[in-house]
Amino acid sequence: MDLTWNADEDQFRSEVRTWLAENVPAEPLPSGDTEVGFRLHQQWEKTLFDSRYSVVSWPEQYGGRGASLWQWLIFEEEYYRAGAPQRVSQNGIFLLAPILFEFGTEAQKQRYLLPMAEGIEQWGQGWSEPNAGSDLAGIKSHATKVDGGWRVNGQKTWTTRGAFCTHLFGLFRTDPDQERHRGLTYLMTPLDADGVTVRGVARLDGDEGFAEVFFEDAFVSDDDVLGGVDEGWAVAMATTSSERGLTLRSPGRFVAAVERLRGLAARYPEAVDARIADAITQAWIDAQAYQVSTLRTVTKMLDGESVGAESSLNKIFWSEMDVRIHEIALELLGARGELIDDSPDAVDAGGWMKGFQFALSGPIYAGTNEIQRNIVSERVLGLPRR
Amino acid sequence: MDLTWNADEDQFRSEVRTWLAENVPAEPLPSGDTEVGFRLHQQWEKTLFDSRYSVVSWPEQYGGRGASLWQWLIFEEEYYRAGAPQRVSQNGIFLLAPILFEFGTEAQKQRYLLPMAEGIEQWGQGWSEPNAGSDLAGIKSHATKVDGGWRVNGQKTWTTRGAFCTHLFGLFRTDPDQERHRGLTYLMTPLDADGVTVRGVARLDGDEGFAEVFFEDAFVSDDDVLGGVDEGWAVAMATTSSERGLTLRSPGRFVAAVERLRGLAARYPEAVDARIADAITQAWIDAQAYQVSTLRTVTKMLDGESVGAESSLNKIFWSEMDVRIHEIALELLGARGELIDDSPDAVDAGGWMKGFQFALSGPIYAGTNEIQRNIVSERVLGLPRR
Amino acid sequence: MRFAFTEDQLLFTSAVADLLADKYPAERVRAAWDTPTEAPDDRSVWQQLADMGVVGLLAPESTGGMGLGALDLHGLLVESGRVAMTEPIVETAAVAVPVLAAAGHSALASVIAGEQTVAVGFADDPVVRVDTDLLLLEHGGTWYLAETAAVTATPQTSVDGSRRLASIEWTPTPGHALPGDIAAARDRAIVAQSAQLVGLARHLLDETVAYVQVREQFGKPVGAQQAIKHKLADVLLAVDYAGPMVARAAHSIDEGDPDASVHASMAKCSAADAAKLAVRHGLQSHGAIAYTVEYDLHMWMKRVWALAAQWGTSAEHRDRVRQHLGL
Amino acid sequence: MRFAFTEDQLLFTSAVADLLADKYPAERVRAAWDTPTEAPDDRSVWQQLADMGVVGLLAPESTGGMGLGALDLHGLLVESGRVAMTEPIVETAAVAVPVLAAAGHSALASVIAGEQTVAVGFADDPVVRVDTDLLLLEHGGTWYLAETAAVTATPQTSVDGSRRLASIEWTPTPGHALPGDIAAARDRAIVAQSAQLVGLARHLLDETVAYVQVREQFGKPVGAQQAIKHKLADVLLAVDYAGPMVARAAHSIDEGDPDASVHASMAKCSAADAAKLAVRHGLQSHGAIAYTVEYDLHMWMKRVWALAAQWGTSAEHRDRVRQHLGL
Repeated sequence: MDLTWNADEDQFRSEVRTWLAENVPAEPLPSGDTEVGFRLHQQWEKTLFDSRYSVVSWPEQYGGRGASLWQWLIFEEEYYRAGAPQRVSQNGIFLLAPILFEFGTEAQKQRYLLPMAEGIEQWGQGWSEPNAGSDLAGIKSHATKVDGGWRVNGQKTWTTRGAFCTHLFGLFRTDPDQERHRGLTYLMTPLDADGVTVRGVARLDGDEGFAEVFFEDAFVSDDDVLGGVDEGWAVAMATTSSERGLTLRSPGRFVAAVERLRGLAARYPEAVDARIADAITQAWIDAQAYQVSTLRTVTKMLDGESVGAESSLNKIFWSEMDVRIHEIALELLGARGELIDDSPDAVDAGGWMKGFQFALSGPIYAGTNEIQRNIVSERVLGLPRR
Repeated sequence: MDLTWNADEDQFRSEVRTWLAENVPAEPLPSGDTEVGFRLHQQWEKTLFDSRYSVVSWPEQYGGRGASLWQWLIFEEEYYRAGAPQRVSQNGIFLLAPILFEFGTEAQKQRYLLPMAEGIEQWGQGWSEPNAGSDLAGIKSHATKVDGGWRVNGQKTWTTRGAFCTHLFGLFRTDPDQERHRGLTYLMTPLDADGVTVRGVARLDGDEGFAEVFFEDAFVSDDDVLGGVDEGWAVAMATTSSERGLTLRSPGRFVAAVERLRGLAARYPEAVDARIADAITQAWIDAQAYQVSTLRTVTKMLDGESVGAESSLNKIFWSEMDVRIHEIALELLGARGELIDDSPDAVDAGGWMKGFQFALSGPIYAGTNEIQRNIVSERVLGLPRR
Repeated sequence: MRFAFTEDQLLFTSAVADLLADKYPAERVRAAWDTPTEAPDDRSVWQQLADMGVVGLLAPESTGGMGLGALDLHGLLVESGRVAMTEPIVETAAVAVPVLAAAGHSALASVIAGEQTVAVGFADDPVVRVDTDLLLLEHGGTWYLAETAAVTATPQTSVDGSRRLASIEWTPTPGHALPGDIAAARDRAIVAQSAQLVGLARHLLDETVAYVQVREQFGKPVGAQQAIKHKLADVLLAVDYAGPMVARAAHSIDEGDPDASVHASMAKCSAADAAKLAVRHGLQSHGAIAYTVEYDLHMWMKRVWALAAQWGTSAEHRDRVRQHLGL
Repeated sequence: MRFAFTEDQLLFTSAVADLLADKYPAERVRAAWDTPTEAPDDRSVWQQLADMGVVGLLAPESTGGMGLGALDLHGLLVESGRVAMTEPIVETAAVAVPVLAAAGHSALASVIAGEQTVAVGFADDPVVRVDTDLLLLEHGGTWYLAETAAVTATPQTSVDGSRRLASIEWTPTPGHALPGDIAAARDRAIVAQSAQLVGLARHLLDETVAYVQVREQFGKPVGAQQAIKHKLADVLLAVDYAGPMVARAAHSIDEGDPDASVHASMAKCSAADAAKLAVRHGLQSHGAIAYTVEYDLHMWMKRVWALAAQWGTSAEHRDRVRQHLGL
């Protein structure tokens, strides 16, 4: 066991910290899930890219630095510590890119990775459908083989920031005779293609970034099939494992959130009774536990061990911790907590209520926590499926 | 709404309180789930009976006072407030007797109720079997028709205080061709009959009162069939509804437990921080909620409405409240909490740890709380069974 | 001893429920969100409630009211919560009307008649609803009545966009002072707010049950999943035990029970906690659809978040009970 | 940066696990319950652990120990918890041995050799284990070593009947005083106890999983019920996140990390809470059978209840962290 950073890592942290201190906008950007905020965030992605901080762990040829997983963790810690903007590119860089690296053709990598790293092309996730939420196998959108590609029909929904994205990746049924998990293919498609209609749907927290995407005889080229035809399930499972696991929610995010909570408590000491102090302490312990556990997980990954179903444990842990952190803040704020946005009396511009609402999506998206607990109990503990 | 007691009820309460003050043993009796304690509790049941306090709500001819449900609630409140002994007769008087009143023949009532009220005949519950716990329909013990009665074979288990009881009631399969809920018959049998063997099993909390009961060609008379042959399921459901609902766990019990907890906090103020004070407050609120809710339930019953599946809500509420009350006490006691029995340094003779262990059986017996939540969601909320 | 509503109470509640089922669909709540700068101008429902006697229910008959009590109002407030009624029924009917009546104030008649509404504010919390005609404002332990248009209001935005809030500046003048028991008014508000929260929770539970009965995943209704069943059973448990606590507190207010304040606090934390649980499990059981503003449920959820913290959070009320217990 | 055990650590842990799997069946724990007046007389397992170097692991090699650290001991203690080992390995190996070694005390050799065991007590808590040969007792900030037979002991009964407790009376004499850092010893104890709790929790989870896989109700294994699955997933979650916290705290002790005490406190509350959850859900998932003393599980459950409150409860440790955070 060695829980120290080496000189290179310290140096990397120092560079990142300095760069962030100089570049993170002094005023928080408007939410990236609004039209105006999205464009500002896209500019921020470009700023990151220009200093090769948008995808530090990618190979240099695609705009990265070939950073180690440890350096990535350090980058994330510093990024959240600095209160830097949300990553509107995250669906692309954290969910699609690992799949492209693993399953993509050389041509696909050449075509898609750099514009993604630069933030020019923004990717939406096309998993859910009106009748397929956590149950991805219930997907009904279908693609029929035509010359040189596929004709796609159907509807995707709950596509985060879909209203502002340029592209979409997701699963489509290519063999209707096969049941559930079979006969699905992973496709990538531009959203401005003929036959594709995007309809924005406003979210709970007031942001309009959700979208429904309708396909009516839209054409997708054979070049945009990711992985094998009818083999989309395995490809998708690799994605959801990333989403549930390490990459989407780095410990730095929650460590930073708890630090903000401590700061809130320090600013409103009269609102901090012993119960709230105890709750904040437990939240801090939880964030520490998540951080320490991540060190273990990264070590395992570097040792070549697979993480697999354990990523479901991660997803349950961080998503429920995130809800608790925000619940504590709202408890502390009391009646002030309902004030949001431009309210003169809103604390932190209503960010805690906004963050609470966002946190509530954590136990739902990327497979509900009920599904994750099924996965943990069946695949890790070995309990019977039925 | 009228939340006052009338003069008769006040008078009744005053009589009960006076009688208890004069008669409740100054020193707590040893646990009624031990051999020696059971005999002392049986004597206490006789003391109660002699003053017509053992079964206040029964008709006078069976040793009761014909007390109203309100008076019964008052009696229970005073009984627990006085710290009076546990009711070792409870399986008979609270579970079997309501069934005898509803389904019993005149001869059965004449035969069984008075010795039960007097505490001379003690009844064990014969529900669970090695492969039928919360799933009563899985019962395998069977009774075959013979001249004048039934020949019984099989095994019952987890019979509380079964090692000291004189009789047992329970379900036996009388028509092996019928599946699950059908073909069961409710039988009553003395435990000293030929072919009946009782084996004591010590419980978690150290008391030896659990028993396994083995039947090998034991004879049960036709006179001891309660309700119709093959109709035992409906009869049993009436029993478990009593057990889950009102009669077994009166609010007075939990109000008294929270008051003891307040007393503990008052004796150890240095161990009471703000969190524990808050937790005790919540427990007190819960006990109040249970009490107020019971007033509503009793009013409904007196209005002739059925309580039904809602009794499952009661069972969940009181059993989980009881665990919390004891968890708080043990939290307060810290390292002292592990000391029990005759330990010179044990607080309240280790009663909180003992009570905690007993409380943990609450979410298990009379149908686990998982089953109760199924019942609530399916029968009250109307969610689909599968 | 009898814990049940009277036939009159049940009939009145049922009449109000019928009216609201008819006249207060979710679109009406949505409309209140969509006109963010002024109060909803359709007062017909409020007028009908006033005509039925709901608004003046707590005022003596001699002043044009119904001379009834908090327990009579209880069921009506639960129904107002069930439909997420936006109008200030708690503030006007449960708080202001008895204050105006006790003070013999001339505004009472028009308030009871449904012509004017009243919001309530305290000096230690400058944020009040301003989508009313009048403001009943506490200052230094005394009530003052002001016209809303006459105070300097700085708009504040609530997560619950259907209620217009503002921080206000005003100068109390003796001419606007009203005699009245602040603490008693606060207890009435707490219990009334609790009743609304019970109604909000019931609606959230009912809607969630209805949704999971039909929404299918993995080849069966979501509501057949034991994890969902047990979550919703827990919501029912919380709501089912909170309801009687609130009714009891209303009764204690009517009876002048010396513990009425403690009962009110228990009512509030029970109802607020039940409602928050109904939101949490309701959202989780729905999944992503409840995360959109096109789906109506969000208006109920946000109302719960806002109201659960009004008139004292659960923690504050538990603390009041703690003090009563001497802990 | 590397968060993993070394091959040596894993091999040593595996060797101890093998020994205990062979020599420490549940019957051995039961035997400790069944001889309530004296310590278990079969010291062969203890002797073998001593022979392997486990007992003297933290003593310098120059004194006959292995010169290893808290992290090397960690895995062995987890295994001792998994089998609910009754012997005072935490007190002897993790607490007393380094104190005796640092003090150059003559008893060290026989303790390392497995000939004598040591329990530990503090002046502010007169109840200590007395099923040992020696007692390391704190008084006024100084350690004293006494022979157990030489103190006046009043037996106390624990819910965990396998450990013999007593309140003791004794007079500290300068001749028995030992130099030594009390706070550091306490941190070692806290982390060692946490490791045992992790082991206890893992065993409870493993046994419960095994039981619900075969126990059938309603025509299918109990473990196929989603409510049971999710309870056990929650136990795994708690144990899986507690384990690294305990290992990290052991590492911090070895490294002399200035935050070692805070890490120890976090380890203890995480491990104790995980173990208590494993008891609660383990018992509930088993049902009535785990409520009997014929079934072995109760010995693990009671050990958890006892040890979770030793060396500070979760609340006390969270409070230590709270102070560190300046909250």
